[in-house]
Amino acid sequence: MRYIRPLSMEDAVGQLAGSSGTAAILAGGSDLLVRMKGGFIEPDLIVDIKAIDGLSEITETGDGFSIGAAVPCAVLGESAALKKAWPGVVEAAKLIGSKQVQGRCTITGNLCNASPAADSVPALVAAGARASIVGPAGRRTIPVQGVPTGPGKTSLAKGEIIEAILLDKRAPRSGDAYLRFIPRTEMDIAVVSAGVNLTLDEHGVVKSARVALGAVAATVLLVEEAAQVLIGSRLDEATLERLAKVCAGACRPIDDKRGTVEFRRKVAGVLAKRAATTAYARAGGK
Amino acid sequence: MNFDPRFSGRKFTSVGTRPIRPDGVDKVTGRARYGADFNMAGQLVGRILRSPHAHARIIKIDTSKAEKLAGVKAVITAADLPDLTNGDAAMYDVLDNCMARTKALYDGHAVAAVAAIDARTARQALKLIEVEYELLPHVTDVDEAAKHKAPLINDAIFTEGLEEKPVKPSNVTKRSQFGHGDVHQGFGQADFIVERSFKTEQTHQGYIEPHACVANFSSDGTADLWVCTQGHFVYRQHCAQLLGMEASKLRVTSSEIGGGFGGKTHVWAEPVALALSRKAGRPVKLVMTRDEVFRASGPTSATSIDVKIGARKDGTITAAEATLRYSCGPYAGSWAEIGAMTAFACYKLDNVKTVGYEVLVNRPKTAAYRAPSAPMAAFAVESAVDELAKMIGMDPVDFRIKNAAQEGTRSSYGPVYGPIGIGPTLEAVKSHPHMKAPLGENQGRGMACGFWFNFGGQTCTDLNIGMDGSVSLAVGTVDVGGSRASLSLVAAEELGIAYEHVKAVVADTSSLGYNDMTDGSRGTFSSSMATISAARNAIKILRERAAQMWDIAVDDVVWEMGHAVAKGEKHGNLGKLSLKEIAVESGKTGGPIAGHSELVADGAGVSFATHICDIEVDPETGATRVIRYTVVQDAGKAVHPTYVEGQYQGGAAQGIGWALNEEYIYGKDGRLQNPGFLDYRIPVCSDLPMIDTQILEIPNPNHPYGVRGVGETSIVPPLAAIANAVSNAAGVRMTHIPMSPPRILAAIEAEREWSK
Amino acid sequence: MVEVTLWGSLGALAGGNSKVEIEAKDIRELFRKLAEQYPGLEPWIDKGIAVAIDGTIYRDTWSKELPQGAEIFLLPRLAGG
Amino acid sequence: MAGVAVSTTINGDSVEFLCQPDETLLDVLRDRLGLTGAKEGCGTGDCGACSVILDDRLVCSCLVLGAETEGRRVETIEGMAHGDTLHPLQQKFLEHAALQCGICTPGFLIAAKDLLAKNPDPTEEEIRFGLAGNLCRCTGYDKIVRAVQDAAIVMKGA
Repeated sequence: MRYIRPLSMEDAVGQLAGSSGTAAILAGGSDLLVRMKGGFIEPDLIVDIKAIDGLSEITETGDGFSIGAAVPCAVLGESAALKKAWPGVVEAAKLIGSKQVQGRCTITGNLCNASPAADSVPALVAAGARASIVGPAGRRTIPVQGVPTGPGKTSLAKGEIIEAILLDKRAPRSGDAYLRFIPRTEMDIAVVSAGVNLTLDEHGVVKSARVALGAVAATVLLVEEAAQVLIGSRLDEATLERLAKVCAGACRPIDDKRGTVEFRRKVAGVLAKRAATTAYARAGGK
Repeated sequence: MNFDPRFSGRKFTSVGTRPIRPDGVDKVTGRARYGADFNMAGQLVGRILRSPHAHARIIKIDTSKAEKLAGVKAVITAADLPDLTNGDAAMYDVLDNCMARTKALYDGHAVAAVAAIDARTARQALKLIEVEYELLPHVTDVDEAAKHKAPLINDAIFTEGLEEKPVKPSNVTKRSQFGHGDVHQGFGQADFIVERSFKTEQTHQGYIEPHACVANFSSDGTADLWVCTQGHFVYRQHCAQLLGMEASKLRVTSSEIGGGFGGKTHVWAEPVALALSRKAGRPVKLVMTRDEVFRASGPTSATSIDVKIGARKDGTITAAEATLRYSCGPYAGSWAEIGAMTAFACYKLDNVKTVGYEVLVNRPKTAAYRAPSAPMAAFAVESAVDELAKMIGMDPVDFRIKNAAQEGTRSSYGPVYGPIGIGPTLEAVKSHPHMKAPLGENQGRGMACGFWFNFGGQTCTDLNIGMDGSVSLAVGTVDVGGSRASLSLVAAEELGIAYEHVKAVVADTSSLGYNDMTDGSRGTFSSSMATISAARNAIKILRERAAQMWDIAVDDVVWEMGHAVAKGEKHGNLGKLSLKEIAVESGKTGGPIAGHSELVADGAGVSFATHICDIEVDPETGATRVIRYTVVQDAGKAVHPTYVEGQYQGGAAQGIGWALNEEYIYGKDGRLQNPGFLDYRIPVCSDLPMIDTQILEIPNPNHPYGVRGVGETSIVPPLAAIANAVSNAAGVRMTHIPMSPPRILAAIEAEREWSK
Repeated sequence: MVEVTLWGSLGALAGGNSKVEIEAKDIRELFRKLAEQYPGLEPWIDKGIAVAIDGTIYRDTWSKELPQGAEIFLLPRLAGG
Repeated sequence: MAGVAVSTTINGDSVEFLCQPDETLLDVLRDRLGLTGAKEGCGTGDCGACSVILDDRLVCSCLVLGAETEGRRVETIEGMAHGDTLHPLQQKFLEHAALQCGICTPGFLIAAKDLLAKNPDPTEEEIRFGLAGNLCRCTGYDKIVRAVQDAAIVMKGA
């Protein structure tokens, strides 16, 4: 087993691409070290990407935000500009783990861990976030929902590293929100979750919408039909009820130690309703 | 025994104050040494291989590859431990649980162990051990296991306690029955009857410190064991017996203990560590992982309980009956028996009958968990009591007050009560501001009572007075939550000196006589009795020395407020001699001054508590929030009130976790699905409100200071109190613990469907 | 002569009697005579039985005297947490 | 497997150690450096008993590799008191009996120190959520929260 800390993306990609055996990327380590402890993974190479230039920064550009792959979630909460533009994404990121984990975990890691219950992913999917990927074949950018392909599986090729998560510049009258259900007040994995991202027109009518659900299928679900329910509405009671129904219907959940099929369906609808209400208010809707 | 343990009604100087504990600074600076904080030169790392199967015959274990791995110093299986097949059945079970002999009986059951130079090598070695299993059908549910067709876990077990010896073996190991009167007749007199069935899931004590020990077996046949335990003397006896050695050759030192709550009253890996050390000829450190703690230490029982209670219109209970099925893991236990004894202990009943069934299941061996078995029985009974009160149209507190047991009542488990605290706790609750506080939307209030026996038992202490007048107190009951402070207060009180001059330590097994474990809420009760006795013995010597110093008759010397005082007119000019003044001269007046005590602390007074809680339920998700919580409990006499409050609060918090979220979840494959703190959800700081406490002091007549045990009772009422609150908030009776959000939401939805 | 009450399960082993009369002055003698008169009880006594005398529970004190007219109750020995 | 040589600062002192690439900071502290104040309650970041501060961020040392601490600053419970003067939090934990068994105490103290450094005047709710990553099974948290509240008052006055 080797531990390396490359200083450049090129070096990191080269080391990963050239490695034999199992290689693991280490940023926050809050998933990797747990899997190592449990004996689920015994990497031959650990590539610590935190020393790579620029990966530990949030940059605001004319197009929006670029969140480096090694930025701990706690730092997202400390960025006033990001919090103002994408409060739903930030609140989702801030829900991952404890204060202790917040200082380490990253949204990129959360995405690449490919858990159907990952907290930040529904919010990122709802936000239309993209992943900037660097690999032996160069750089490519894909929507974040293209990264996880199933529990614990991603579309990343050997040698590929996500360098940053990209969020668009915010259109006026936009708001997003994320809610999850956990049995305790902290420290749990989402039993079911919902992210909603809305933009309103001048009259407070929903112009565009994205609704994503977590922990109700093998990957996070982007529910197009739910977005259609919201578009053109002012989120009246009937719309919200329809939203809940559509979301409950879109779920393909399982029974497990965290919840039942019936519970997840029902609560997915409730959370979508509540998240939509918050997002609407954040967008300035009344 | 000259010692008079009767309550004397004295006025206290030290007892009842709240000084800082003697082990405090070490614990806030990280210097205190717990089970895993001790190391020895040349120490090896021990690791245990565990069965992934719920029930399997062990056909063959091949350890040869592991033994050949460089760095492996010892590999053991059950073959390296004594065969107790034809010996003491109870000890056979203890050993079989430490290392499976013929069958793996649960997911996590130990089958082999290694000692190696480091953790990595030990882990690799475990992978090289080949175990051939023959899989057997398993059963993990208590009700399923009790059925006739269930897979048999031990075909040599025939139900005990039946009138006729059964012809077929069964997973039901024992039937026990308690009660008096005629319940059939009693129900005939009832105007209202509530009859319900309840279930509770298995929970774990959840101590934050995993089991840890360092074993050092010497080639001369002696051994040392450093271990986190609630009872090092008991561990010594068990380990010595299981390894075939004399108890006095094994010295056990109890480390600081990072929580036990009953879970550290049984040996788990310690005999294995000793056996590894013996085989390797080097010290072995064995620390369980959290996963191992959940899978292979001792959680509490899962239960299934039927309750029937009847009452007249005026609110008098006429009959009460319960059938209680408790899982005990794969080995016989007495858990349902305790449940059956405690179930109706709070009430004055003319007609009562409880029947308990112990049920084997393919889960880890059940161990004690804080007032073991009582919380589940209380959940069922107190839920039914609440429902009955509602049916009659009486306030739940008034209904309980009307039926509460009192001095002279025949308890449901048999004996007649002396002075007890159930009535006073209920009266205190009735007048508590919490009961009158307004409730918000979707909020409900619940209350419930609880009972626990409390134990005494074998106890031994040494009290040594140094030549500077300071006092060392050596006790043999492990300090799990501040008892060294309490016992120092007691020594100071009895001697009449300041708390600061007493230092209490927990002595190892070679330095003090045998002590029972710190269990059954006995630590402070028993050791304070022994400390008082030891102090009185020391005072006798102090008086003799003072008499010598004054050259008068010892009968003329009395002990008052930390001083020897000469009584009688002819000694009028002698003044007083302080403990320190006598101690300084002790070298010349006969040598060291000490008081010793060995006794059986009998007469532990029973304990009662009543809890109130407010819960908010989200009707759309089943989420719960604990809004307010109040504990009222009788302490007899609170020696160190802050630590008494701590026991009340801690027990309540554990009960809240049990009531709402904690449970062992098994898959169809018989494997534990949630062996970690992520999905075994104990309450976190943000889950709880402040937990208010009210200490009542109804003196125990059988203790010089009136002390009763306080540690356990606080976990008994919460399950029921919360169930009553949730039921009031959600408008539907909850009968399955934990009341996790999916269960609450399902109950609410079912109620909505039903009322359509 | 003292009257001793047995708990439910124990009564079955003492010929179905829930109360038995025993001539005993202390706990030790009580156990000895119980075992003599009701051999079915012996294994239970060996495993450990507690004796409640007028409501106070004794576990290990053989020498404890049984006062005339006292209420004597046998109980199982318990585990605690 | 080659060992990794690491130079780091622990409680203000320069420390050098050799560790395995997969060895956690917690194991390094406990097994190599003899700093056993941080405890392993779970090894998976769920209990907080191993909390330390790494470059001003509260972390679980079981979720940090020893190798990662190269050139960084680690603060552990062993560095919390100044000589024989306890930190106000330590003093208040003693006065309020905010510990029973004490196994979680080092983690709580470190987490509370980090909390008060970032928020000197927290509400009860902020304290409760701020300490949610630290499990205590003995106290029900009541006295812990009160000790932190009291320490915050003392520290503001200082």
